[in-house]
Amino acid sequence: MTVESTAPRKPRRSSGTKRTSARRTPQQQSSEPQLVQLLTPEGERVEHPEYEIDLTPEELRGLYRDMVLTRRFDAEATSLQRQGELGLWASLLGQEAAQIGSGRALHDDDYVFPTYREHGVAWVRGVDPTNLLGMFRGVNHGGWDPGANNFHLYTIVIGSQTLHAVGYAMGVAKDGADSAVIAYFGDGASSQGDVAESFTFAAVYNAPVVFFCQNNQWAISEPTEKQMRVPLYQRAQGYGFPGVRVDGNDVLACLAVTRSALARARRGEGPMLVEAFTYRMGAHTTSDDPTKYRADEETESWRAKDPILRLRRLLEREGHADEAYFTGLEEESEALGRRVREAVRAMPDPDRLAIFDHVYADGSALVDEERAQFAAYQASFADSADSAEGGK
Amino acid sequence: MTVESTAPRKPRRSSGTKRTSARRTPQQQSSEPQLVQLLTPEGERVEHPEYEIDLTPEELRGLYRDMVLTRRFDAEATSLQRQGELGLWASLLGQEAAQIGSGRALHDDDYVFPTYREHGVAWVRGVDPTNLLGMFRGVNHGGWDPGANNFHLYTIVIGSQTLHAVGYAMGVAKDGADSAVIAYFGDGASSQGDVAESFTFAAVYNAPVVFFCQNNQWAISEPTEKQMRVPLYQRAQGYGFPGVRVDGNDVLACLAVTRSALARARRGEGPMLVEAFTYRMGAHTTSDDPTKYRADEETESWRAKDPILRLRRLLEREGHADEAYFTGLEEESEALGRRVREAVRAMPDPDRLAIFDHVYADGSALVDEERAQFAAYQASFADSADSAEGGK
Amino acid sequence: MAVQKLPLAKAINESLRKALETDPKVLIMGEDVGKLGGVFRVTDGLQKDFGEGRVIDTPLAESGIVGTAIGLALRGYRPVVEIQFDGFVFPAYDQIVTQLAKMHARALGKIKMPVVIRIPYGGGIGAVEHHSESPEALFAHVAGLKIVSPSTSSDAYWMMQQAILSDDPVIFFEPKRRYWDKSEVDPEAIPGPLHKARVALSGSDLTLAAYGPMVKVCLEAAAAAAEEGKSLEVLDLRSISPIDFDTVQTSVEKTGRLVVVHEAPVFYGSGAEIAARVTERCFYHLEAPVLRVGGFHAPYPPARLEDEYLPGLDRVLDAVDRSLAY
Amino acid sequence: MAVQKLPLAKAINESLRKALETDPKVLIMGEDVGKLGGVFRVTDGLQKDFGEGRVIDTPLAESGIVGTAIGLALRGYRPVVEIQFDGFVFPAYDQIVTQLAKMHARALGKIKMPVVIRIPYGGGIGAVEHHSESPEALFAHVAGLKIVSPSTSSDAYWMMQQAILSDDPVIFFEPKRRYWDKSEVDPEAIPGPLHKARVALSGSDLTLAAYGPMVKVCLEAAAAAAEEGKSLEVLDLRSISPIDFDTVQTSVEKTGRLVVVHEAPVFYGSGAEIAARVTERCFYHLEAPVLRVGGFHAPYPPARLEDEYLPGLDRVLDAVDRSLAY
Ligand SMILES: Cc1ncc(C[n+]2csc(CCOP(=O)(O)OP(=O)(O)O)c2C)c(N)n1
Ligand SMILES: Cc1ncc(C[n+]2csc(CCOP(=O)(O)OP(=O)(O)O)c2C)c(N)n1
Ligand SMILES: [Mg+2]
Ligand SMILES: [Mg+2]
Repeated sequence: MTVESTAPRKPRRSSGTKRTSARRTPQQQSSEPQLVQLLTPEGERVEHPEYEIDLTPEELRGLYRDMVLTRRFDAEATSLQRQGELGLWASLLGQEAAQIGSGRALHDDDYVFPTYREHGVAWVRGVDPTNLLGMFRGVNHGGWDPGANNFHLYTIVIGSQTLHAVGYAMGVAKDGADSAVIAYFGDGASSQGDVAESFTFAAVYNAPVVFFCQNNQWAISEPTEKQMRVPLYQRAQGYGFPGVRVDGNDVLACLAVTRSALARARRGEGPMLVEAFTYRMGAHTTSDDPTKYRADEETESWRAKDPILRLRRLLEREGHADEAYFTGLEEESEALGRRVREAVRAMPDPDRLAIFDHVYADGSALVDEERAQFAAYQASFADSADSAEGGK
Repeated sequence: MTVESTAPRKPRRSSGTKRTSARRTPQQQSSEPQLVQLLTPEGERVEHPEYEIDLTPEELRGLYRDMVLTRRFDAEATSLQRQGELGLWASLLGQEAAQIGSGRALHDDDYVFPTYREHGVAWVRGVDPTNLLGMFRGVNHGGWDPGANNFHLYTIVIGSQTLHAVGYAMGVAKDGADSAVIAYFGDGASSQGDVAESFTFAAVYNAPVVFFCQNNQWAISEPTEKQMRVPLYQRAQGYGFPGVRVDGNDVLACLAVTRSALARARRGEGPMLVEAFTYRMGAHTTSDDPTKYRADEETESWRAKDPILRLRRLLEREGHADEAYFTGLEEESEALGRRVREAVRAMPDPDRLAIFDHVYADGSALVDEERAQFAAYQASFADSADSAEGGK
Repeated sequence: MAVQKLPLAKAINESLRKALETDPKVLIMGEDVGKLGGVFRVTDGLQKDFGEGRVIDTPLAESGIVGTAIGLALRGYRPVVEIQFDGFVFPAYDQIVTQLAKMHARALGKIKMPVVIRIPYGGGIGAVEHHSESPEALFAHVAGLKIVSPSTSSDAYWMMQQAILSDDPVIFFEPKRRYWDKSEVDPEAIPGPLHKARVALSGSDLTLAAYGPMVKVCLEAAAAAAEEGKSLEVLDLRSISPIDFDTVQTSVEKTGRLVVVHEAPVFYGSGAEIAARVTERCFYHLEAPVLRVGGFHAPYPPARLEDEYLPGLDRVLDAVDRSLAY
Repeated sequence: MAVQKLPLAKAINESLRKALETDPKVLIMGEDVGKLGGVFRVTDGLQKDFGEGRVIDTPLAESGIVGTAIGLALRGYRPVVEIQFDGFVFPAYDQIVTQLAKMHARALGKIKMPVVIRIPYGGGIGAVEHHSESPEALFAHVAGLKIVSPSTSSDAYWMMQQAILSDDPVIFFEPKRRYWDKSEVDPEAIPGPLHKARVALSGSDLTLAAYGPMVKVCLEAAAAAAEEGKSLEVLDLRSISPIDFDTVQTSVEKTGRLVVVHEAPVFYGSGAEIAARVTERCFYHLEAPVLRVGGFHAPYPPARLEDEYLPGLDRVLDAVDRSLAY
């Protein structure tokens, strides 16, 4: 079934350019677009003419487990930040369905280009969650091996990874390989020139790439009206490939639509844009204070569409999981939390001389010289090495 | 009347990413889109349901005169380049209708942001053609007063002026002024991130700007298939404003469509994209050799759609101009050519110390110091000042 | 506003407020500058008081922000643009160096570009990648831009006033780890010229030259050195392009020794230009080569290494010792 | 290919051809590099011989070109990217400095970025704005990039081979006004290291250091000076990041005097880094401050002024005289 958006927003006035009263007010944005949904907030399965999904109870439980564990991991990271173990955390709370659904659509040989918030995708790719925390703790800038799980490093400069994804997909096509690439980005990122250029390159080279936008309604404090006037998925068409909006809180729909888009890419039919309509339930990061800019009611209204709750309702209604299952999962969650907590606390600070590592693959006389000077400088403090402090 | 494109192109294969044979070939580009035409290549008036134009014979002759004089000026510049008077020239040959039609749609208080090829627009804005030649002769980088004719300097870095246009239009809206802005750019430019960002900003702020793309089929040696897979005008919709393709060799249609788009912007209804479907009849610039990359037949087929010829046919058919008129215009053209030739030859080289002028509006101790040093250095050659040569 | 002690961030906020009050053409633009007041709250409360037409939340696109600011300047506005962090200015680099910097010259003076680009810069706040960089040299090499960086609240306030009044584009590098440092601002003061250096501390044995976040470190180093009987002069350069070489020269002619300190990597950094030019101007006065203390030729490291990477008291004193040893 | 005299542009063409032949992972990408062979014909004939899958005409978007090249490198390709002119690299600046330069370090070495960015640079060809710039210092300040510039056909050929073989990103600045200068290329030669400077002319009174287009000017200046009995040593630095300071130091310890020459503006230019570091290394050997000859702090001027703007024979000799006068 194609339903009206589950997320009608209060209209906001566009800022900055109020016209004189003689002018007509801007045309209203076209009425809320249709979005693909296969599971309602109440946990009921619905049909869609184009997208369908047929999952075993085990697979359904698998999606549920992924979402629950991801949320648990995310909560642990948030609390580790509060405890000072992490410098920062970017929570995915509310976006579990978009990430688990799209992530579970991937084949092993597909390649993922995430932003900095795709902890759920990392999870389904098999990246050890602890690895994700290094950069937030400040011990590295990422540093996991992207090739190990076909999961690229987190990219912070908004939008730049979409071009890497397209280039990678061009390479996949050149190799004649039967895989696809997925590029994650946000509603805010859609304004970056790099994202537009990635659409152009993908279209021109017919690259096997799926652009997966998690429209979580906010780019830090800016609502989507500050980035676009019409729903983002419509942008694809103007570049010559299809776009679709999916209920981003519906893990089944996200899985079905992404699967279909990836299959299309693998068949050589080129790129596709998937806009997952979802919501950032928490702060932008632990540094952010959303009470400055958004209303509690909005957040509350989205709580009713919680992605985990609706799948739980389905599992319960269809009898795919019993109390023992949920309790067991609860325990598994807590164990994961503990494991992550312990692993983070045990994470050593990097060696000071690591500053000079990996600047170049082929080495550099300059880096060698600076490293040697710095080592000598440090050594000059002899036993009292700790007195070489910073400048704060 | 809405007609099929006057310019069916031979399909070209997208390059670089041939897929394995197991893959389906890319979907064919949707069939050639409709384009607004009001005057056929044979010089016959046709009707269009949305766009109409009613011009007096004098106005029609005015458009004709603009196009003829622009072409004459352009030819003179090309030959001045051959004679070594100019370092380079970017000819507008073939694009006269797109430029004169859109240019004549402007009000005095509208503002123009050109690329480097809008000599026809400059003409209708009243910029002295000689002024355009300074940068091609190498005596300045533009240097006319943009405010004098609301015609900004030529911009060479592809696409950047579209953002300036949107910013200017945001200012117009802020002022509550009843004017509009037009941003010219090319088919190649459409791939630049800046152009996409200008679409986003224009949409979000509902800025009174018309994006006028002269799709002349080529970006130096690259055909439009290297920039896009579907007609460009369709891109606007995905950003939330309308786009239309117009026969760029039809001065009446270009005038009518641009007028309508500007009026819309002035009414506060926001941006619009006009794609003028035209052809670069000459080389990219005098440095270019199009025989390396395109077929004569293509150029020939476009010659039949010449923008000037078709308006002449209309004038003749409808008896709006007689032989005496055409002869008089011929003489006026020659006079313009002479005047430009003489003016260019008389253009003095700038003073050497002009290097240091206008680096800053508020001055700079550094520039002052370098200027003084350079002047002293020059003076050290005493009377033999000419011996201070360059490094070639 | 009365004479008062203000955090540096608040001093900028007050300066922006004054500019918005004084000149209706002044605009604030950037990501999250509106309701949120910017991620460092530097524009806090301004949208509330001056409206969405003056304090503009922009799309997330730095090239678009600077490009439209250029257009607004052409229309007679005076945009003050915020780039959220140092590491995010690069998407706007093309608009800054090929358009903003050159427009005035391209038009033979017929166009002016009164655009201020505010960039919180530098490290020391334990941030993730791209949030701690010092890219000033990448702009200072480009003619047509003026580059400044205040180190005190008073300078932050007054230099921002002057930057907004300037008809040239000014890149205003704000030392983000000093945002919370309080010092006195006198809104009735008569400020000196924008591009003039300041003798922050008089001394006779050696000159330390710095700007922005490193001025404080240099003053601390001077205090430590004083305890060992060494008299260091500390210059707060304030302007990175142009540089007030006259003031540096005067100081170096007195002390005979110069150490330049900045957070940015030493290689091709501002210290190179200062060393080269001062050596030329003061060749016979220098008792030692100009020494440079700064970042390494390496990406800014993860937060847990930044105290090693950033020039601190000891690294400055080490250079002082090396210079004095000549 | 036999030993032969080739124009510098053709030497690069032959080098690219060899790389395409040797390694199926090598790709050429850029605007108009295909049928046209690039606006300077450096890629002439390559698409014809290697196909559209290896020699790729890209959309007109520099950030897109470099960004997709990064992705291709992640997939195991070795893209050689052409930026059409110096002044058009800036839209790609963000991808170059925040992604390309840092990816290897970000991944703790688990990713390599064998991407070459070719940029025809510098003036002297009478071009319009943005076609004559020398932006090398704007890249050299950034760790993670290697920057080179050949001055002879042989170096053009061999340095391109080495750049393509390098697992680090290399920005290859091609001295466009020397494209048509012929000199000998031996395809069987064994080249020295990519980042080593070359003594182009031995001398004893003063060292001239240059790279790319200015090497020729320095050699001419040395010839002119020789007629006046002055013996100048000319160094072709070849590498702009890193810089082979050992070779410069050796030379300056011998001559006691150094003049650095480049087209780029002097202010914050590569001459600053060289002057600063050489002064530190050779403090007691220098008879005069390191002098710099280069562009002014002004936009590159219109073509009719470029002979004034560009450092020529006389400006180099003027600096030589000033240095010798110390
Ligand atoms: C080029 C760039 N500009 C600014 C920022 C600062 N910044 C980090 S996240 C963010 C908002 C991103 O919003 P969106 O794309 O919607 O992703 P979300 O955070 O909602 O997942 C901004 C402005 C950045 N990281 N990169
Ligand atoms: C940023 C940038 N990249 C490359 C160039 C070199 N260049 C000049 S014109 C041109 C092609 C432009 O094509 P199009 O936009 O279609 O305009 P046209 O020349 O056809 O009018 C190119 C690549 C440039 N000027 N700016
Ligand atoms: Mg978002
Ligand atoms: Mg074109």
